[in-house]
Formats: sequence, structure tokens, C-alpha cells
Amino acid sequence: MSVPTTATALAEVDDLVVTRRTDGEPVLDGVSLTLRAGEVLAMVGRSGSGKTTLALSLLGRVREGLTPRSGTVRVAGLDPFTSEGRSRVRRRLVGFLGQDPASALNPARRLGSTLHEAAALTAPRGRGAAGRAERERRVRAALTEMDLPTDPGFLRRYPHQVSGGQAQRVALAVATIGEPRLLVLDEPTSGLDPSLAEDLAARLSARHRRAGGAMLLVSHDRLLTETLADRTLGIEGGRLGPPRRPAPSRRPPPRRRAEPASSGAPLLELAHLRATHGRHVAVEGVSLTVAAGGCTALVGPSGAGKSTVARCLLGLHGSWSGELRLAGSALPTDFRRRTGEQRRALQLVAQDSVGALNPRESVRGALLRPLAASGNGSEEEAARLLERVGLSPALLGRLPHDLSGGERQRVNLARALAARPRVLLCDEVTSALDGETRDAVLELLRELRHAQGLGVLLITHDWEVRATADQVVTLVDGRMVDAEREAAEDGASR
Amino acid sequence: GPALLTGCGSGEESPARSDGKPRRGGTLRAAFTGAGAGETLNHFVGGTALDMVRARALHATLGDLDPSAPDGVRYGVLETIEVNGELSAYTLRLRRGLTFSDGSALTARDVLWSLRSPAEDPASLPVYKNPAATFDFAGARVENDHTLVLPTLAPVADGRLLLCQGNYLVVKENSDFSPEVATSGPFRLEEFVPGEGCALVRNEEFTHPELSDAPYLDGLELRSLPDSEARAAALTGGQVDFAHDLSPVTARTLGEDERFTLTSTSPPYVSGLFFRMNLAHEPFRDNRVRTAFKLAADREAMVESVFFGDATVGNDLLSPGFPDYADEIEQRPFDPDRARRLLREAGAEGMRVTLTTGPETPGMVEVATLYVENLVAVGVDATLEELPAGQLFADYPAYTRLPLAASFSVPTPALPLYQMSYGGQNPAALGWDRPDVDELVATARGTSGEESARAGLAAQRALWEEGNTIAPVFKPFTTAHVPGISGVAEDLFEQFPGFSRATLS
Amino acid sequence: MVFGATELLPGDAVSAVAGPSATEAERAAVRERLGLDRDPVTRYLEWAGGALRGDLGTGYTGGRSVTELIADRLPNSLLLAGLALAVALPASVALGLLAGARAGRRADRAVSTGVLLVAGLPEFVLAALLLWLLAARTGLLPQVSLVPLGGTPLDAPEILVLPVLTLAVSGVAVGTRLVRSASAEVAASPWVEAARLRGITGPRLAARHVLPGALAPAAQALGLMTGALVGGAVVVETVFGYPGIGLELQQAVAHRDIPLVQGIALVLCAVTLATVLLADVAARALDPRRGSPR
Amino acid sequence: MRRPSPDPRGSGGPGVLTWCCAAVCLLVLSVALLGPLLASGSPTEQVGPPLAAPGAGHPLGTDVLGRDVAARVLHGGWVVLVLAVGATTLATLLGAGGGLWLGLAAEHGGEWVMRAVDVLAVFPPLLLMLLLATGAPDSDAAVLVAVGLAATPFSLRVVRAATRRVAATGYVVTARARGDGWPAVVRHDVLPNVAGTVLADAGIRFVAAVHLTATAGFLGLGRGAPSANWGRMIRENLPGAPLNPLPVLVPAALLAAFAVAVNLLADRLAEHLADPDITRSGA
Ligand SMILES: Nc1ncnc2c1ncn2[C@@H]1O[C@H](COP(=O)(O)OP(=O)(O)OP(=O)(O)O)[C@@H](O)[C@H]1O
Ligand SMILES: Nc1ncnc2c1ncn2[C@@H]1O[C@H](COP(=O)(O)OP(=O)(O)OP(=O)(O)O)[C@@H](O)[C@H]1O
Ligand SMILES: [Mg+2]
Ligand SMILES: [Mg+2]
Repeated sequence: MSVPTTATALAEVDDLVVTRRTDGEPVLDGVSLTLRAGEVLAMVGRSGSGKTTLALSLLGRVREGLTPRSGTVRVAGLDPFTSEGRSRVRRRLVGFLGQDPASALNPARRLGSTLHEAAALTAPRGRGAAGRAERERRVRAALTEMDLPTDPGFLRRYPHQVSGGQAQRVALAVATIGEPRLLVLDEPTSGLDPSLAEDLAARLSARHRRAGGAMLLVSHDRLLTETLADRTLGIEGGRLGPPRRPAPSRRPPPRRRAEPASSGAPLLELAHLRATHGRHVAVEGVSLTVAAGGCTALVGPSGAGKSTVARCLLGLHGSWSGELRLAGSALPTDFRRRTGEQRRALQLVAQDSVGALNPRESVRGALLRPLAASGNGSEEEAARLLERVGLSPALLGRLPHDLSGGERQRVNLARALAARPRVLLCDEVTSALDGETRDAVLELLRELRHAQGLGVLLITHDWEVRATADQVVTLVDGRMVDAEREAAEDGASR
Repeated sequence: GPALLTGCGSGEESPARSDGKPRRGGTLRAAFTGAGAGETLNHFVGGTALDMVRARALHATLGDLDPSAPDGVRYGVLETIEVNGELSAYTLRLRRGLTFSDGSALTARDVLWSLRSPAEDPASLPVYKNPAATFDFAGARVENDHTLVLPTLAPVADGRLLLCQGNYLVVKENSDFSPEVATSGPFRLEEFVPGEGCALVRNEEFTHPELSDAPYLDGLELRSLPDSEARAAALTGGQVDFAHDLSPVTARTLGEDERFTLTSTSPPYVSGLFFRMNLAHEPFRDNRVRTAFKLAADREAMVESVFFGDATVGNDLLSPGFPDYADEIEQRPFDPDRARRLLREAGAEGMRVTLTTGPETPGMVEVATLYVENLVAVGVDATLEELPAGQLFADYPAYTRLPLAASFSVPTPALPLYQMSYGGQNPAALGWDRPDVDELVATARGTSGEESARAGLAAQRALWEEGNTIAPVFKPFTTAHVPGISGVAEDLFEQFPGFSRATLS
Repeated sequence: MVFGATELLPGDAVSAVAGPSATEAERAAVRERLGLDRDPVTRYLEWAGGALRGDLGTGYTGGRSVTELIADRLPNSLLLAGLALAVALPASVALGLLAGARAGRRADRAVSTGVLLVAGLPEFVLAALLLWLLAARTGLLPQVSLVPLGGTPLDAPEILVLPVLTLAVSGVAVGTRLVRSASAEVAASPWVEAARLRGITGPRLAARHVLPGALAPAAQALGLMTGALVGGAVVVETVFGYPGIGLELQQAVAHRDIPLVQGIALVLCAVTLATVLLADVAARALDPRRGSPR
Repeated sequence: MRRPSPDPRGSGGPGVLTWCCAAVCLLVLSVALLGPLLASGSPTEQVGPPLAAPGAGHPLGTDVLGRDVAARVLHGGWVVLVLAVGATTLATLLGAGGGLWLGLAAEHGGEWVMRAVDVLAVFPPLLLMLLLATGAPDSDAAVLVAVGLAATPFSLRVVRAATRRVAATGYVVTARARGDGWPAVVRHDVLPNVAGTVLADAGIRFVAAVHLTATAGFLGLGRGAPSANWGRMIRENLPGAPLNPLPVLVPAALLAAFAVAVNLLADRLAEHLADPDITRSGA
């Protein structure tokens, strides 16, 4: 059975059912969808509702552990599930940006070579010098569009040498460089600060529409969907429906004043941090404190050095100097010289949620290990932790790659909490979460702060997340920008 | 020449063409066991087959053994050897007009140096030191360019046989064995690559004692291939025309191939495979046990299975085929029942013994394997221990302590061989200490005629009856070559072919 | 270490040189001439000193300088190993990638099974098989590697074919597996997945996306393989009578030519060590993340 | 309604090939281990002319000394297998243990230990085998140890490389930073992720061990002449192959089949241990 293709329908999904292989649970449950040329369709839904699964099906891809049961998919009249269809669809028709762009860049290849290859693959068959010059031009254009440096030095870097947001933008550049007729973007701006995201989105859509391309945008960032999308579809439990919430306002929500949790002595004090990446000074002169039961937000544009600060605090960064105190006693800069107690006291939820999970360890194992170390290694405790971060205990038996992006991020969070830290460092912990889930997570953090005096350092781009902090430290280019004033502006100073 | 070779293929073709003249020309390529890259042109220190063959191609011999000749020898550079009545001095007379490859004259001084210098060099092989045990080189006199007088240390009757064994060659006096040195043999060196081989061309200065126009070959290429399989493969692949010393199985497989002619040496040019009982080992002190061990060996089966019938059954004596070999002594039978009985009598039933062997020469391990089965069959608790290649004799003191050890012999006349390895409490004799037999051998060698024969027979009978050596098999040296090669058999030293008369058609 | 090891070999060159039937006096003379009567420490110091100066002493059999002797043979072995590598490396990378990039699929099964079949044959059986197929039966190639006298193996390239082939085939068998296991892992990574979703397939995917990640681990193992090729040619050199260092070592051991064994072992160690270090350096250079753990 | 994507790989579970391998393994193992019980004749007794073609009483003919090939095949397997399996186990244990340790202890002088191991690794295995085997001549245990030791540095290197790769991943760093000790990290994070490599490597080691053991026969090491041993049989009878190829072919085929089957099984096992889904991804 197939639906006749109309001239304007670029992509059609008809009654697609995708189930889990193990238990036959549907992940997509009879999804039908038409995407016309030039249309931007936003897809919103809770974490784990099937957005990524649907997006991937347009490329003829079903992740291992899932199997397509029935239904058809057509892109420009081609079936991406057949091998000829697949190669044409992927090569020429569809540009795709995955949810974890950082892990989509080959760590053994330089950024430049990945970009050049993408340009060459999609270029009109120009060979020789002319072709090369054309490719270079396109790469430069793509980088400029993404607000990335275009110098050869940057292109010569490896993925692990750029920040999470930069990696995401490189991946976005790779996806868009060939100007495909259909762009499928899965959380394209999760690692970017809002102003940059908005800016980028505007540029992207302007160009894209000009060229008459269609776009499927999966994002929980209402700002973004609102700016870009012609139409927004909600997805819930694998079924399409109208968006659950009416489109919210364009403006950032009023910043809630966070109730100062406790005014005791700072739990974590950092002073005069200086960190380098080789010869390049990534961060300099950063000082911050996290109070017991308090929450400090570390914000700043992508590439400012936020993740670097977090890694320094944890003692993971190789070359840094500065003073670090935990509850008044000094912490060695290198984690190897910290005691087990000291290590457990600081926990990080890393920005790259894929890399931080052992691909061969089930969720259960990942949670039980820190739980056992902190003295309560029972399965119930693990299940309870999962529930607290809004996940079903059924996930305990799963491996990381059987999880959706948001689920992975929350497993990471649960694991960090399982170690019963005194200070929790969250690096973009809500970037892949829809508003509802994010609020639940923030609520959990708040609760822990109050109940256990947990100190939280939040690295975030999200205004709403930032608003929960009682202190804000802003980094620009590795330096602090008048934290006091920012804080005062936020009305969050103590 | 003597019929030293028995053909088992199409046989040797006549060296003469229809017009009676052997064909001249051609280059013969032959493969031998050689040493590695350490190989030198000094044959006094290198004992491989290749060393021997190369040396005999490059250097003229004093003479070769030839039982059919009046003196028992055929002379090379020599005209005659005269011995005085007391058997105390030998006079060597050289042929006139001999020259080295550079045209310089070959004199008696060269002959003396060639005999004497290896005896004085500790590095040289024992075989080249043997003359020094008989002759007094310090008292040697060079009478003129063609006459050399060698006094003996004690009266010796077989001095001619000793000097003209085929391996005493004439080297230019004070030679350093560099490739440039002038040589006296049928060929001269053109190219020498240690460990790989050498290329030789006809030495036009050489005059053959019997054949005026020999050597016939234009060139000779001798290649070093240590592995028997590899030599056979080179032959079947057409890379060489002549492959020396093939293992029994290889020989058998090549024998099925009509493209090649296989020849095996017959006695005396055969190598003995021995098992030697150590008299320091208690049970072997009893001659009944020794005899039982000799009776237990199924010699026919060994010849059949290991050598496909192409070997000689041994009679627990050394060197069959040589003139001094006692073929009057009856062949020892295969009699397991008697062996069992003797063992019972000696109270050695179920005795435990380990036979130690190694792949030192083809067939040695196989024969030992069968022998152990034979021993088990007569009620000896025998086991075999096979050492890796090169290890059996490596630690010689340890070897001399083995209870039952394998060994092998190279073709040497029986009595000199006895003196070399059994006489005078030699540790190599594994406890054999019989001054009376030593005496008999000395008499046999020091006298001639009837007396010598009687003493020789008595010595060998003692060895047969009480000796500690089981000599079940003598294996031939098998070579294979393409048809059309002839004249090799006429110039043979022991198992080593010479090419001075060889022709190629 | 090489020295110590060879000292432990039972027996000494005395018997080999003097012959089994030598008398005790003769043996003592030989022992003195070879310097074996002095204590091992003195001999070691002399040897080590000489080795540093490039002088490895004199071989017992023939009395040639060991250094000279090795200089004769080593180039032949290096040529053999080099050619075998030149065949084996690209082939194992290509096959390993083909199998690894499609791990679990039919191509992988075919390559893996085939490679295993070959690897399952001991080297001398493989040599015998190739010999029988390509030389003995068909007469296409010479069965024995007789180098033209006074020339190099390159003067008669046909003699190199079989030894190189044997070495290369068994090298490919090992190499392919190493590359396969490294690339299978990379092929399952999210970034290769992302490349697939960009429509990159086939050779391009393998060469540009899988290979870079697989090279570093594979280089390590391939380095070792290379070392093994140089030293491990003993069997092949014996079977084909190829005048290389492996054949020489085997003969030297059989003749208890201690200085020669020591010299060859030392040179082999040096060559292998060099390749292993080279592989290490290569692996480091090929892995951008080395030295900067995340 | 048709299925949009015909599943390219069929369902999971062991395939035909895996079953074949298991069957071959079992067969060879039973020949090797039960052979001595099944064989009617003695493996060392001479029963006929050498290299005779198959005939009544001796279904595979006779070998180079006229012994029954069938009896020798039945008797000659377990030595090779025990040796190869033992040596592989030794090499894998030492290699995996050392490799893990060296991979993780890269900072603390591990580099230097590795160099030392390299020196060991480059020591010619031939010499190593000669040494150990001459120290204890005629002993199979020496061959086992020698083969095992010769293979160890190789394993060690491969495992170390894999370990270092894993040790640099986010999850290991996270676990370490979280306060997990090395034992826990090794057990949960490192081992599962290098297990595939270790197993695949063990497979390679196994083939190498079979070869080395056979080569030990080639060099005349280990139990000597009369004992039947597949590696030895091949060598003993190789020159006679044109007359009766069976004494060479049968043991060679058994050896090769076993090596291949064990390897393939090790591969499959590695895959399943790892997690079938991870290693079999592909669009
Ligand atoms: N290994 C490295 N080598 C060189 N430069 C690096 C390396 N890692 C990061 N950088 C650079 O250091 C700067 C800070 O990186 P960091 O990851 O701390 O940024 P960030 O603030 O977390 O950004 P984002 O919000 O995009 O994650 C960036 O400019 C980045 O390109
Ligand atoms: N390989 C897999 N095997 C089994 N279940 C899976 C697999 N991948 C995803 N799932 C499950 O399928 C559901 C849908 O996943 P999907 O990734 O499509 O969610 P999503 O809407 O993209 O969520 P998020 O916003 O968190 O990324 C989730 O419940 C997830 O746990
Ligand atoms: Mg998703
Ligand atoms: Mg970051």
C-alpha cells in the first residue's frame, strides 16, 4: 500500500510502526506525516516519545534493538529502506544532524577534513583545482554561517579539541553544507546559548527557505520551533497529535527569584583558576563559590570555557592552577591525589552523555556501582533514583545505546546522584529535555539542595534553568565578566 | 675404475661417445650440504660435503683408493710411493711438469706443506691430523722438487692407503685460501659466495694422470643446500643437474620419477648407524646382556622400512667393504627368543634403558625408533629420547655418560677407525677398554700378509663377540641426477663425487 | 640477555669444532683457541664491548667475522621481509577493513573464515602447499631459491615469489584479523554511523572513516607482525633454501656457533625492536587523543 | 502491509556456521581426547611396509616407518591440543593481566615496563624455545611454557593498546573521578570493553600456539621420536607425501579445522560477550 505522491510532498510517512525487538513495545505507533517542499515542521514531545526514531526513519535507519513492523516511508518518492533508495536519499536529498553531534564527529579526523569531505560529496561533480576552490569557499561559508572561526588552525583541530557547542555547530555545518532538499535536525541547538541559537536558526531558515528546502526540526526549545516552524506536531508515546502545550510566548519567561537556600559558609570555593589547552589559555582568573544548598550558574557563550572549568574542579583537566577548597579544606588539583571521600564529594554530569556511559554496562550496573560505594547497593534504590529523574525503572536492564538522548542524560544524572555528592556539577544537564521533564529535574535538584544541602553548579544556556540559580558567573572567552553586576541584574545576589 | 656405484635407474651411460671420445663442454650444476655464511675456502677447517667436493675440484689429490690397483691405490699428483724394508720411511715421487693454475710449478714442498700445516693447526679437522699420527713430519726431507721422504713414527704397512685416501690434496705452500690463490685441481675458482655456493671453470693447466683431455666440463657450479628436500626440489625443478645425499624417503619418491637417475653407493662407501652400550651402565657389563641387545635388532626390517631396502645389513662390525673388514665372521641373526633367554639368565629382564638419538644423519631417528620397539619386544623397558638437531654430540662429556646412545660412522677402513674411536681408553668408546684387542689391531696394521690378516680377524671377532656396539644398518649415500651425466662414479672419494672425469651430454 | 641465553645452551662449540672423536687434549686446545677457558664474565664484557663497536666476534666454524657474515645475509632477509610486508600490509588493511566495516555480514564471514583457514595451516605446510601448487605441479616457479652466484636475489626475481608469497599469506592472515578487530570496533561507533547517515558508503566509508580510527591500534600489532616476519622467516628460508638470516640462525644453533647465534639474535632483536618502536611512534601519531586524555 | 525494511541480518542467535564450528571443535576434541581409548593398535608398532596406501587393518595406510596412521592420529591429538590450549591460556592470562596493568598504569613507569617487555618480545622465539626445551629436554611442559612465553608479549601489547583506548574514555575517567577504585573500574568498565579484543587475541594466540607446537616438532623439541603428535606427524611424513599423502593430510586437516573452528567460536563469543547489538550495527 502506498499513498500517491503529490508534487509538493517531499517526505511522506504512512502508518509507520516501529517496535522494540525485545518486548514488542511500539516506539512509533502508526505515525503518518507529510512534509511539503519548503515547509518547516517542528516536532515536539517528551523525552523518549519517539522523536529521534521518527527522524531517523526518514533516512531509512532504525537503531539496533528496534524493528520496523509496518508502514511506508517515502522521500521524494524513494523508499529509504531499500538499498538504492537509501543511498540516494542520504547522499543527495536529506541532510541529517543527530542528537549527539559531538559523538558524530570522527575523533580521528580533523574538522577540516570532515567538512571538506561533506562539501565534496554533495558538490556538483567538479574535480581539479576549480572543484577544490569551490569546496573551500563552501566550507568557509558554512563556518561563517555557524559563527565558527574559519582560520586554518581551527580546521586542523580534532573534535576533542573544541567545545561541545562548537562541535555541534561543526556537525550542523556538515549537515547543511550540501544544501539538501530536506534537513532533519535533531536538537540542533541544545548546546548553544539562546542568542546564538536564535541567530543561527534565523540564518539557517532564511537560506533554507530561499532554496526551497523542507525541514524536520526536533527540538524542545520552544523559542526555536516558534521562530522557524510553519507547523508544530506533538508526539506522545509514539503517536502524533497536536502539540501538548499551546505555543508559548516568544519572550524568555520572567526570571524567577530563587529563594536563597542557605547562607552558610561556601561549600566549594574556587579562586584564580587558570587552565590551558597546550599553549592556548582556555580559562584565566576565574573564581567562584558554591554554597551548601546553593546553586551557582556558570553561563557564557559556547566555547567560553565552562566545561573546562567543570573539568578543572573535578581534577580531570591536566594543566591548571588555582585554589580549590571543599568545606574549607584544600583539594588537590589532580583527582588522582584526592581521597575517595573527596572524589565522591564532587560529581559531574558531563556534557557528552554518550561518552560518559560505558556502552557495555546496563543502566542497573551504572547505578549500582556508585550506590554500592556509598553503602546502599540495592536494586530498589536504583529504581527509586531512576524514578526521581523521571525515568521508568523498566530502563534498568537497558544498555546506553538503547536509550533516547534525554533518557541518557538523566541516567547520567542519576548516576552522579547515586554517589551522594556534596557538590553536583551539571554540564548542560537539561539540554536534551523537554520543558516538562526539565522542570521535573530542576525540581529534584531544588529538593536535594534543601533536604541535603547539596551544592549545585549548573552550566547552562537555558534562561529558565539559569533562573533557578542564586549566583551567576558569566564567562566570556575564558574570563569572568563582572559576575557581581550580572548577579545583581538577575536579582540573585545574596 | 671399481664398481663403486650401483645404478638403480637407467644406470650410468657410457662416458664415451660413438667416436670413443667423451664429449667436452657444458656446465654442470650440483647441490650439496654446505655450511652457512661462515663457509671458507679452507677445507682443512670445513667438513661439509660441499667443502670436500669443492676442495677436490680445486686441488689435485695425492691419490685415491682403488682395491683393484696393484698398490691398492691410484695415484694423482704422485707417480709412486716407495717404502723401505723396515716400513720406516716412505718416499713420495711426483709426476713431472705439474703446475698450478697460475703456471707456477707444483713441487714436493707444496706436498709436504699440505700434509703438515693442518696437522699443526688446532682448527683443522681431525681427519687432516691423522697423517701426523703415523708420519714424522719434523724429520721429513724434500730431496728435490719431485721427491719427498716421510719417515714413520712406528713401522706402518698401510702407509700408501693412508696417504692416498682421496682427501689429501695439494695446496700451494703457505696458501691463505683466498679466492685468488692458485690451485692445482681440475677446476679453478671463478666465483665464491660463502653459504651459497661457488662457480668453477676448467683449469687448463691441469693434467689428468690417466686421461689426457680431462676434465671435460667447461664449468661446474656447486650449490649449498643444507636440506635434503630442498636439494631434491632443486633437481626436480631443473635448477641443478645433480643432487647429493638424499634422505631415504626423498630418494624413494625421486626413484618413482623417470626423469632422474638415482645412484646409491655400496660398501665400503656407506655410513654405519650404531647404538652404543655404555659399559659404565651396570647391566651392560654383562656380555649376555650385550649379546641379547645385538640379537634383538631386526636388521632386515630396518633396512626395509627405513631405507626401502636400499641399505646394507650390519654385523656389529665397523666398515664393511674395506679390505681389512672381516667378512669371514658369520652374520648375526635376528633371534628375539634367544635374546629374551639371555636377558633372563643375566637377570636383566625388564631392565630399564633409554636410547638417546637425534636427527644427526638421515635415518638415525627412524632406526632408533624401530630398535626401541625391538627391545620392548624382548622384554626390555626401553624408551627413546630424541634430542633436537645438533644436540646429540654437542655436549660430548654428557654424551659419553649416556647408557645407550646412537651414533654414526663415515666410511673409514675398519682398523684405523677402531684405533680412532675405540682404542686406548678413548672416552668415545663408552667404556670399551681392551688393551689386548688394541694390541691385535696395532699388529694387524703394523704387519703385512698372513700375520696382519690373522690379527685383524681376531680383533674383529673379539669386537663381534664382546663389543659394545650394535651396528644394525649401513646406509648408502644416494644421489640423483639428470640423465646424460657420466663419469662421476669413476672419481669418487668415499661418498663425495668428483667431477674430473664427468661429462654432460 | 642474548649473551646469557646462549651461554645456557648445553654443550659448546668444542665438540662441533673438534669432532665427536677428538681426544681430551684436542678438546682442551680447541677450547683455549676459542677462548672458552676464560670465565663468562670476562667473555661477556669483551663481547658487549665489541658489540658496541660493531664487532660481534668471529664465528667458530670457518672463522669469519660475524659482523661481516651478518652483513652478507641480513639484506637478503630484509628484502624478503620487506617484499612480504609490501604485499601483506596493504592486503591485510584492505581485507581487514572490508571485514571490519561490515562486521557480522556476509563479506566479513567470508573474509574471516578464509583468513582463518589460511592461518590455521602451519607455515611449513603452507609452504609445502604453495610449492606443490605453483612449482612442483605446474613448474611455473622455481622450487628452491637459488640466488645467482655473485648476484643478489633481485637478479632472479622469480626465486623470491614463493618465499614472499608464503610469508605474505601467513602475514595477511594475522594482519587481517588484527585490522578487522580494530575496525569492527570503529565501524560500530556513532561517528561512523553518522557518516553512513550522510550517505557515505563502501570504500570511502572504510578508508576515510573507519581506517583512521583503526590504524592506531592496528599499527601496534602490525609492528609486532613485522618484527616477527624478519625473525620468523626461519621456516620459510629453510624450506626454500633462501640464503637469509633465519637459515643462518638455524644452522648456527645446530653447529653451536655461539658467537654467530649471539650476533644474529642481537641483530634480530635490534631490527624487531626498531620496528616495534616505529609502530609505537606511528600509533601515537595516528591517535590524536593520545597524550591528552579526556 | 509490507515490512518497510527487510531485516538484512536475519534474527540473532547462533548461525549455521557457529554450529558447524562447534561440531568441528567437538569432533576434533573427541578424536584428540578419546582417541587413545578408541585406537585398537599401538601407535608405535610397525604393522606394514612404510607409506603403504590405505588397506585392510589400516584405513589410513602406514606412515614413513610402516606404523598405522589411524592409530597415530588417534593417539597424537591430545598432546598438541593440551599444549596449544595450555600455552594459549598461559599467554592470555599473562598477556591480559600484564596488558591491563600496563594500559592503566601508563603514567607510573608503565612505559618502561613496556620497553622491557618489548625487549622480551623481540627475543627470537626459536631461541627461547631452544633454551627452555634444552633446559628440560624431551619435556612437553617446557614446550608449553616456551610457546606461552613467546606469545605473551604479543598479547600483552594488544591488550595494553585496547586498555589504553578504554582508559581514555569518558566513562572510565568519570568512574575514576567519582572515586571508584581500580579494581571496580577494571571489572566493570575496562574488562567488558576489552574482552572482545582479549578473546580475538586469544584466538590468534591459539593458532600461533598450534603452529609453534607443530614447529617445536619441526625443531625436534618436546616429546621425541616415537610419540605420535600431529605436528610431528606432518613433518615426519611430509617428504613421503607423494607416496601416501594421508599421514600428512589427516593431521594437517585436523589441526587446521580445529584452529579455524576455535577461532570462529572465539569470535562469536567475543561478539556475544560484547553485546550483539553494538558490534553488529550498520545501516
Ligand atoms: N583539547 C583541546 N585542545 C585545544 N583547545 C580546546 C580543547 N578543548 C577545548 N578547547 C577550546 O577551549 C575553549 C573552551 O572549551 P570549553 O569546552 O570549556 O567550552 P564551553 O564553554 O564548555 O563551550 P560549550 O558551551 O560549547 O560546551 C574552546 O574555545 C575550545 O575550542
Ligand atoms: N535501540 C533501542 N532499543 C530499545 N529501545 C530504544 C532504543 N532506542 C530508543 N529506544 C526507546 O525508544 C523510545 C523512543 O526513543 P527516541 O530516541 O525516539 O526518543 P526521543 O523522543 O528522541 O527522546 P529524547 O528527547 O530524549 O531524545 C524511548 O523510550 C527509548 O527508550
Ligand atoms: Mg532523541
Ligand atoms: Mg561545554
